[in-house]
Amino acid sequence: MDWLTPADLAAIWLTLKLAAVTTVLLLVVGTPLAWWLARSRLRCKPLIEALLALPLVLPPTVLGFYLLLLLGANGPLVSLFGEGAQLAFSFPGLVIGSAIYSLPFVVQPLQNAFTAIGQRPLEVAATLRASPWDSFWSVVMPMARPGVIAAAVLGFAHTLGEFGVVLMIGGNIPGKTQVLSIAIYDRVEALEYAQAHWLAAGLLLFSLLVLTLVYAVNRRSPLSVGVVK
Amino acid sequence: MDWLTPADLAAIWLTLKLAAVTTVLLLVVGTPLAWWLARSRLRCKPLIEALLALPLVLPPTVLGFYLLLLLGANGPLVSLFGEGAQLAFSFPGLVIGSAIYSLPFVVQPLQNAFTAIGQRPLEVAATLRASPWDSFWSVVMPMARPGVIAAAVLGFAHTLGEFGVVLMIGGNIPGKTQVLSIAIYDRVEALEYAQAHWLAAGLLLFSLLVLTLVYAVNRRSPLSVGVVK
Amino acid sequence: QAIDVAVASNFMAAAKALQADFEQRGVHRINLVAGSTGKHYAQIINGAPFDIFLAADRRRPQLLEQQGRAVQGSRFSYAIGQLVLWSAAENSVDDKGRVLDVGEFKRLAIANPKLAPYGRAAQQVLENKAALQGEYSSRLLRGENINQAFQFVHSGNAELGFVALSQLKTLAKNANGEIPGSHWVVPNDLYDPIEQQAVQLSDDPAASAFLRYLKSPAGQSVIAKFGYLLPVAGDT
Amino acid sequence: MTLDIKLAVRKGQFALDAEFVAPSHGVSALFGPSGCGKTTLLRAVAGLEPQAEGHCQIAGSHWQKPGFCLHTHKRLLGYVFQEPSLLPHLTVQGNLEFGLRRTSVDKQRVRFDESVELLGVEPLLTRSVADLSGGERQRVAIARALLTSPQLLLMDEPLTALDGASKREILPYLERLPGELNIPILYVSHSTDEVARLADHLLLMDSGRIIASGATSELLARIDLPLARSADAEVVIDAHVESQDIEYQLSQLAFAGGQLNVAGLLGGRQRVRLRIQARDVSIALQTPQRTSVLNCLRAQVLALQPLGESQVVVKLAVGDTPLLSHITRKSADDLELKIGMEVYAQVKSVAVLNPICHPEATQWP
Amino acid sequence: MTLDIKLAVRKGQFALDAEFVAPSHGVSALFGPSGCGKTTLLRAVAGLEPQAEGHCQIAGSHWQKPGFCLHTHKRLLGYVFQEPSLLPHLTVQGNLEFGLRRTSVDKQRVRFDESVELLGVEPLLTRSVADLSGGERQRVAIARALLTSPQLLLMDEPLTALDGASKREILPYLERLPGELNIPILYVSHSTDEVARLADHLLLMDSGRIIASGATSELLARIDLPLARSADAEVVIDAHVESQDIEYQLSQLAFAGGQLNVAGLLGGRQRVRLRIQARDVSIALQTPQRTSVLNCLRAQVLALQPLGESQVVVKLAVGDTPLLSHITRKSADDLELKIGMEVYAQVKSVAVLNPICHPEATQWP
Ligand SMILES: Nc1ncnc2c1ncn2[C@@H]1O[C@H](COP(=O)(O)OP(=O)(O)OP(=O)(O)O)[C@@H](O)[C@H]1O
Ligand SMILES: Nc1ncnc2c1ncn2[C@@H]1O[C@H](COP(=O)(O)OP(=O)(O)OP(=O)(O)O)[C@@H](O)[C@H]1O
Ligand SMILES: [Mg+2]
Ligand SMILES: [Mg+2]
Repeated sequence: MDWLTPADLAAIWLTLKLAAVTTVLLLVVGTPLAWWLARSRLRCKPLIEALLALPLVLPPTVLGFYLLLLLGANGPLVSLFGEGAQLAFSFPGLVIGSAIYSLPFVVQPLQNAFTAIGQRPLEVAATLRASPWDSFWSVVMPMARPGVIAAAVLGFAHTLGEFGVVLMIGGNIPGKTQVLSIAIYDRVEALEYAQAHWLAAGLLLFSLLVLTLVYAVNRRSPLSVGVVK
Repeated sequence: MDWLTPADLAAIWLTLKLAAVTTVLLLVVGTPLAWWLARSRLRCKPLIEALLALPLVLPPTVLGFYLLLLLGANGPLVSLFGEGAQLAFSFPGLVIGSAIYSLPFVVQPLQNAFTAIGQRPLEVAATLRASPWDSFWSVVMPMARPGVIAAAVLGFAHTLGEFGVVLMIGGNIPGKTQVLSIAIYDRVEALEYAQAHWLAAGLLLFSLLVLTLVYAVNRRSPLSVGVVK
Repeated sequence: QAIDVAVASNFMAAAKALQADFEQRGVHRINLVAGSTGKHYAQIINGAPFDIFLAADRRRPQLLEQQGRAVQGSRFSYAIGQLVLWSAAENSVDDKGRVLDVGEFKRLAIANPKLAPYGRAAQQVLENKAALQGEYSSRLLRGENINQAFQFVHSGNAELGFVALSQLKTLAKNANGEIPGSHWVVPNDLYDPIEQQAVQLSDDPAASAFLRYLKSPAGQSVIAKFGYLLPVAGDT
Repeated sequence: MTLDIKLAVRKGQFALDAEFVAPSHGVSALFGPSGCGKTTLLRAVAGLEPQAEGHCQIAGSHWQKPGFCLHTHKRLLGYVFQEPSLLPHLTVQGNLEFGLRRTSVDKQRVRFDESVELLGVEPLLTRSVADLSGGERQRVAIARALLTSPQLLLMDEPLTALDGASKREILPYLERLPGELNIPILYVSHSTDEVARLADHLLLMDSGRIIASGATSELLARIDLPLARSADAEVVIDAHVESQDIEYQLSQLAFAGGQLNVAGLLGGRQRVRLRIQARDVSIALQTPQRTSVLNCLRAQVLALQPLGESQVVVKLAVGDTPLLSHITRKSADDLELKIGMEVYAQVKSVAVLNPICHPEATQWP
Repeated sequence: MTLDIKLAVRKGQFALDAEFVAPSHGVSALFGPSGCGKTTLLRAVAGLEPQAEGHCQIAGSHWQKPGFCLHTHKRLLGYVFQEPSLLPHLTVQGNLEFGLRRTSVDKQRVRFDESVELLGVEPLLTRSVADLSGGERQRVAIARALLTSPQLLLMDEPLTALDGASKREILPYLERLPGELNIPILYVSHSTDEVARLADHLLLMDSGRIIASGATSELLARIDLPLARSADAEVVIDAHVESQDIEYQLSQLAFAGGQLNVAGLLGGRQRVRLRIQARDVSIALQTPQRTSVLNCLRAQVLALQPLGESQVVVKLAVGDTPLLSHITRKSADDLELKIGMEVYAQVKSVAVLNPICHPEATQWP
């Protein structure tokens, strides 16, 4: 296939890596955040929840533009911490950008899942000697599994597909910051429709496979005999 | 403010209309879909769930491109139903595009909320003479409220911010299909940064206000004495 | 009733000036629709209600004409873009472009060569500096279009960038009344001309009127003010 | 007019296969060990087990027959679930009104105020159901089911979380219900006390099947069934008030076969139900003198059966009325009890189960 | 070494303000009407009411004192919630092992196999908790709490959903527990039967306060408290086995003040607890002849109090041991009962509450 150029392959690899790393990062950051939101009784909670949804409201390219100003060579980070802190045009920069943009899609399902669990299972776990940390892993997370799956899927898929932010703070450097979505987009813009179709079809098929698998596994009986510890 | 041109005002109005109509449409379409997904025991359910997440995977512009092929002058709809069926470059077209792109964000929280309710409240409602339809409105929806709110917020915010799809099938025609996000984007592109900043700040502030309100209202005691009927 | 003019993003600033001038002269009103040329092309094919297409290249208008989507014989070049190597810093770019040979920069912004004519032109310039070719590719920031390439340089994220002269013209002048930073207007023989063509899409009289205005000396002088070269008359 | 039910349903390893006919008025108690299928049966009757097969005919109207199955919300039933299942998004009042509003006014036969007061949920009306105590929840669930004025009431251990006093308040109300509403109640209970008090009809269940079905008084006295052999063995006797002793506040009751004295003044000629526990009946060969035991009845030994190592179940007949007595084997031997022998049954304690007068019931607990 | 507890917490309108000292071994029963705060008290002791103030000292170790509050998971307790709260994402076995795995091996003093078998949850181990019947859930919850080998066991009406037979199997096991593990149990129950059988110490609650606290035998016999006036009034007596009658399978028991015969052979000199219900005690002025009543004790009338219109509560002393009798006012007058009078207490039924022998307990229900 003459259209799967080395640059395309690099883009595919980078995309998968970006989506995976972003999803993991989002789960790592989003989980405690969602947990805190689910349990907090602070009066300013609605404000924080609203703030978290804000990245959605800006067009990705515009958001990317502001992130570029923030993370770029003249940004406050660089002036504070020096050259090394310039995250734009690097993989970490891409991850941060994607993560900020997809954060709400991860936090919301998690928060709702955590809220739905209620107090009782945690109380039960505490009477069975499980520390809060322990309960979180052995009770909260397993019980919130549908929410965790939804969060991961939305975060992953959204990172696969979105490129406005990535383009802006990544600079579309082939092999370094060019992701698959931009590659497909370029094909469409360049009127190379056949190649765009192939790439898009490939991406869709792959995603369909992965997502179907995830959902199918998720569906399996949620019971486990053993208990993490 | 010389930067709030009539075209900007038209864009703001169109954006709000689009976001509102899309959100309503998504809730109307997404709710039965999510309900069906939450209750169905079909073996192919994971596949359908994966299919629903697919719009996310494609870059919005590319998705918009395919929608353009579908809804445009040469699309199957036009060949089937004639000129009148060309939805591209019209408000209904925008709505369809935005809706397809944001569908997963609406269906997922709803589905999880519905699943979390379980069977018992419905059984209880049935023994209290509530038909399935009645129970759905008087039991399921109130109990799923956090999920419904999350769905609406994600759908609304995402429609406000996303423009790839809208740009492609709408055509960015000022006063007709130009939405605010594109207007901001154009400002950034045209190096009119000050105006872009103002518009973006306005959008953010407005969204912050609306979202904070929604979350604050949602937080109020979920109890109601009366019952819908 | 205003007519809709699809304008390549890079030409928007000039288009706005043209619009103001045009509307002031006559009764017709026009609506500018900014966008990338590839997108506009796809939209026109699929029924977008544009009356005029001001493209960033000659290929897309040509295609439209071949496909019968354009008014036959309406196609013409309205401007020729000039490529500039620009840095936001003073004394960074010399007036011979030797900075490229030395290669002492971390990032160079260009528009995507596949999509944007300015990008392709920049690519050609770089290919002429064949010695540095391999090294460059990992230092190239590629904006989706020339505007993004400009943003990379303007925000200081790229030391250098190939941008359009028309963009520099819109910048606020520095204290000396000159273009801020340092730049090198790339000689025309280093790249194929960036010929921007227009084509009429509907037979709305206002469309014909605007295209006539575009070809008129009045229109041409506005275009020239924005740093474009003017096409040789009759060249299509 | 009866409840004619035959329902089968499989749930994993467990198979329910229940068939019985019960009267279409009064309380039919469902009695059986944990896990025998009582809840499953109730759910199947309510139409909550979609897999259930068979038929279910309630007082002439078919709820289910092969090829036809009425949806639960069209079955005019009230269901008190085993775990009080209040709707968490509504207040107590919202829960109570949920069913009430869906019952057309002309069919409402249970008064809101009355049932709310009787079940003691009045002070809770504006409360969130999440804050209620276990007993409070159970009372709200009962009131909610009653307020739909059902044609059949299904109650799955509705009184377990209640203290003695609450039970003694609510039981008489439940007792009156089937009469007033003229509806049958299917009542699951582990308490022989509740069964004896409420049930006209008894359904014994084991391993998913109905192993015996019949009038409560009959089944209680059958010594081939486990009931008579349990520690709580008892008989119930229907009687009527014959006369009263106002000074000592006693009533003389007549039943088929004799007379009994009970504490308290009961209305003249009123029909009452009495419960006599097997352990409260002792046997003597001659009329005892000077004892606080008020009741001493001539009886005939109908059957004797050993109970464990050291005890004997004696079935007596006082006229036509059967009586059970658990005595030690030593006593049985001392008295040389034999079938057909004439003896005196000394009855230490008679419980009047009717709603109007509960001599045993004091305020608390 | 005691449980020394004083805890106050407000929940909306309700205020708990409970203070008591209970022995740090054996069962302390918490008894009171629905909504009086029993569950809230248990939760506060478990550290599940973060607002609770006061102190809570369990057998010498401080769980809570002003300015200090141990987190629940560090309090070595077992809690059986009022609504069996199994973890829905685990199987039965997963639930049982949840606490077990978090208890260090050297502290495990309850054998998995034994408790699983005794509570009859063995066949359920691989099942999902959602499919369990009400009684099955309750049994799993009890087993789960026991398997953490706690230092204090909190049980909130743990046996309500169980049938008589299951109860009679589980109760003896629970009875033995405090002795074997040497731990105290705080046990909420509405059943006087359970209380009498299990509780060494009784805590009476009303409206958020402890209104009386003391040894069960003492509190049961106090006729100023509501217990003695309830229909289930009873006393418990500690006794030991004196001799046996092998032919008739009887045991003679000695207690402070006399002797009683009970059915069944009890081990020699074994200590047993007996329950005598007030309604099973009748009063005679002379030794009765030829009756199946085995036990007839010399007693003195300690107090008389009317109970409703027609009954009288009589408190008797058999030696040092108090006994209650509910008799009709007529009998009291006939016998001319007066305080200080010598009478015979005829005891129709004595329940031996100890685990080893339950003459009353038959297999089912
Ligand atoms: N989905 C299922 N899979 C396997 N077994 C099940 C399932 N659902 C119920 N059972 C079993 O069916 C039996 C009957 O359950 P049911 O709830 O009807 O009992 P019950 O008589 O109400 O008992 P209890 O008095 O304890 O409430 C139980 O042993 C239960 O474990
Ligand atoms: N958040 C709250 N707001 C107001 N009242 C509350 C709240 N939580 C509990 N209560 C009330 O506190 C009282 C004590 O509740 P608790 O659960 O301790 O009762 P209980 O003695 O266990 O009763 P039961 O025997 O019915 O289980 C109840 O009347 C209950 O309604
Ligand atoms: Mg049950
Ligand atoms: Mg309670």
